[in-house]
Amino acid sequence: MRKALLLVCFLFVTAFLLLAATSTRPFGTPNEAAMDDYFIANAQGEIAVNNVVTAVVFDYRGFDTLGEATVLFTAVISVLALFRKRREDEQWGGAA
Amino acid sequence: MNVGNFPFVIAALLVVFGLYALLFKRNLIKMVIGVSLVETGVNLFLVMLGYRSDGAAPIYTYANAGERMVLPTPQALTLTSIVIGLATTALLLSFAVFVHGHYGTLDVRKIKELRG
Amino acid sequence: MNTLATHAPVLLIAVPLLGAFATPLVGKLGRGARDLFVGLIVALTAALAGLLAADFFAGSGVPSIYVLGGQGLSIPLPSGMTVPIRILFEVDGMSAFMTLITALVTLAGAYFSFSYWRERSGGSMYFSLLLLLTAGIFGMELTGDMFNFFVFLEITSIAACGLIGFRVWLKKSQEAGFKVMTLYTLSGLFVLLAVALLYGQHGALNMAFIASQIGTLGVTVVDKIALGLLLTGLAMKAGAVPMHMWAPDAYGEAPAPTSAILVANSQASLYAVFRVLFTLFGIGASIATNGWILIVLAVLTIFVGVTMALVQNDLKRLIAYGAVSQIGYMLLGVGVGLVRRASLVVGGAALADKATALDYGFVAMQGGIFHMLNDAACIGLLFLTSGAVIRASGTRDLNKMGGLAHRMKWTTVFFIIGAFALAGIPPFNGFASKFLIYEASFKLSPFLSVIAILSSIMLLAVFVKAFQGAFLGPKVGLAVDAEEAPLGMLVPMAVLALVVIAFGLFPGFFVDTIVTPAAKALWYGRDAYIGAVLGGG
Amino acid sequence: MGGCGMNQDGMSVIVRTVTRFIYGLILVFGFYVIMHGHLTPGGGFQGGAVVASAFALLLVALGTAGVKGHLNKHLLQSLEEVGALAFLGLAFAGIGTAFFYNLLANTGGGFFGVGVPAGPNAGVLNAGGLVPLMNWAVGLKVMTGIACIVIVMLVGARKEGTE
Repeated sequence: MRKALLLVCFLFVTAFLLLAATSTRPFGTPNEAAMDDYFIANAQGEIAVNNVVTAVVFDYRGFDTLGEATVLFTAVISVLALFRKRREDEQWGGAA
Repeated sequence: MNVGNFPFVIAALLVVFGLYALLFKRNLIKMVIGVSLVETGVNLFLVMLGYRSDGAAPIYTYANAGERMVLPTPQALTLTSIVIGLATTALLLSFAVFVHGHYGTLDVRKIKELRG
Repeated sequence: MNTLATHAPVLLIAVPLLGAFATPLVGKLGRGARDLFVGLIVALTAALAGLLAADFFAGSGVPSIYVLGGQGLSIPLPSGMTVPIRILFEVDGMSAFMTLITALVTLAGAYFSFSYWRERSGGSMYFSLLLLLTAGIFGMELTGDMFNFFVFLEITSIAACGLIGFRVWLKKSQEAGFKVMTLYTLSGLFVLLAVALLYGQHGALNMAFIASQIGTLGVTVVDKIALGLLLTGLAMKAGAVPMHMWAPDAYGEAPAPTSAILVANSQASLYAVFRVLFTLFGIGASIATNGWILIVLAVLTIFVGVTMALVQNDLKRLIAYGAVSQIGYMLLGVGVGLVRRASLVVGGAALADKATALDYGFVAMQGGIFHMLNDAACIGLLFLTSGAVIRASGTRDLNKMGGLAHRMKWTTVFFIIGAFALAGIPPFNGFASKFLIYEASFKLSPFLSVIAILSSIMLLAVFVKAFQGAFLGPKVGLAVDAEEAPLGMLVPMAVLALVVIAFGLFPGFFVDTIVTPAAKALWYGRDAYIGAVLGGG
Repeated sequence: MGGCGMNQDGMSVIVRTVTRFIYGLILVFGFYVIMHGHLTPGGGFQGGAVVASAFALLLVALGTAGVKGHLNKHLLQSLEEVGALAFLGLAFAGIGTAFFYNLLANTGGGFFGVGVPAGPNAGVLNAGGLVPLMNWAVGLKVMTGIACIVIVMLVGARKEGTE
């Protein structure tokens, strides 16, 4: 029963994704590139870097990069927290 | 060369394979592999959206004068989402280690204290 | 115009981030220094949220923009461009309202944690993750950029899972951590795929720009698929019923103060659902369908949440199912509003008239949105009391506790206040918002109203059972010499209890000052939201 | 099994010798990728990952015992936090105008303020304002962060995973 339900969900999502892939515009022909053309045209003048991707990563969309660094920081802290040295009363099956 | 939507379909299939592993595999590590596959598929889709036919990498150090360049934004977004994927996978694997420590198994059928 | 209030949106995220990055370093100086530092950061964050909300609600109600890295603060578009090229924050009534909720819950949860986590290891990392979670929630609520939203969604996901699995010695917490992380990641990837589709279609990531494109070009197939993926992913993260299986595990296994903040996290996802439905896709005939989808999800969520709460013996899991059911009430209110809004004339002026005449659709929206605030306060209060109860009795099993009322008088009072508010008993805040929802949903369909009222009554039964099990009867086990929770825990509980009572006693005042602007921002604020970024109407 | 014992004692002499030789090269390449992030493909994240892979190689080849004195978990964690704070601080630097405002770019010479000619060119290292500095902050953060995860999981998984 549970498996059948999962299978239905799976097939539904599969159909959905294939529909998405086929109804997107054809590969290699962006619909609208005004924002990206602006980056390509102005990265050198505004930010003085040759690598446009770096200009986007660290300047135009720098806040995303801060978020991304934060995600990595969160993961490191989480992993360190899981493997931390615990107190005596915190061993397997300790108090709630 | 005109390839239509074929590359997007490949990315969608990658997502579908990942979902299959996630939904129907019983081993925690295989489920993590499934999550990673979904991530890879989405990242591939994202970076392919930025391609412009006959475009060069958007880096002026190597470019030829007047060359067409591919869109830079999807590359930046994909970089972000790859790092996020790395973080997620690291945390998922850590949880798998501890689940194995507690239950002595990685089989989801035997790990079911949280039901109802 | 370069004041603190101007920079408040970004400081609201940067200050907790600064705290999170520095907490492990400050923690090396000792526990006192770390607690002082975290306390200062949390207080500063709450003050900034208050400042932001006060600035907005006292102002003209026009959405304000903050451009990250821009030359000036008010020019998102370089000359001759139609697309905003930088990430920007957009604060409208709904965003300001949500930051208030988050600030309230974080304030209570973080200060409660100082006492709660005193005898545990890894305190610095615990507080660091707590601040990261807060920063992520604020980011989700303030950002006006689709991809930036996804990044903050992932920050909350990972920080939340780190906190859920923090007590590694508990078997269940690790299982819950894995399960929740998998589902959070999946929901995040659905959102990312939707963002990618929207980017491929419109070549931009700014919400206002995409909304205006959808308005002018019509809703294409790709847009509809993106909408489906966004709704699935965000409803999953919010814990609406077909995708709710992670929610009781997450709320139940996380440390008690964190559970309260996780509720705020779910509400931020809910906010995103509303933002997508009202602002991004707020036009066309299909919004009635979306409204009915929300209503179906709502009814399922209310019903399943309450019935599952009935059979629980674990105190935190019981409250967790209560929290799941409350998500349904918010969905119900806003869903009814959405259906009604679709049937009205689609156009800013007509909708504004209906808002001033208090059409039942608008009342439903007010109820649903007000309930977010009320739910955060009373569920937060219940989770905090459960933390105090579990700490005193050493168990979470209701069958193994009892008689705590003899020694823990204040905690008992706070639990009663929280439970009554959650079940919608008149003097408390839950009644104020639920009454609006009952009244308005009755006009759409009496059936909805009946389900909502019956579920509230069942919820009361659930909490009477829990109260009787934990607080009444003979003293059992550790309860024999249980002590009242320390002052550090009682004060945050008291603050939330006061909020619950204040909202219950003066609902009119709060509805007028903060809820109505938030409801208006969704109800007919779409054009203003787009206009603030792109200029013009 | 030899495979299981490797994170105590490391691998064979051949692998260790090659590792000692190649380790420095990987480090240099990683730092190059970070430093030239605004000129060539790469940047802080990519270069940081390359450097972290050198640390991972050291761990696998020499074993946890072999790197005990070289890679200190607490030092790495502190450095990661310093990197994150530096990045946030650089973002705060432009708050006079707006958060993340690049106040050093195109100031005309001096500290990363040189402008670049339009169109394809060989690249100016002393340009880009805050971008190269952010590359370094992120690079520091990523290399120490990933190294931290690798060390902790390698040592911790044996201890916690089988209890």
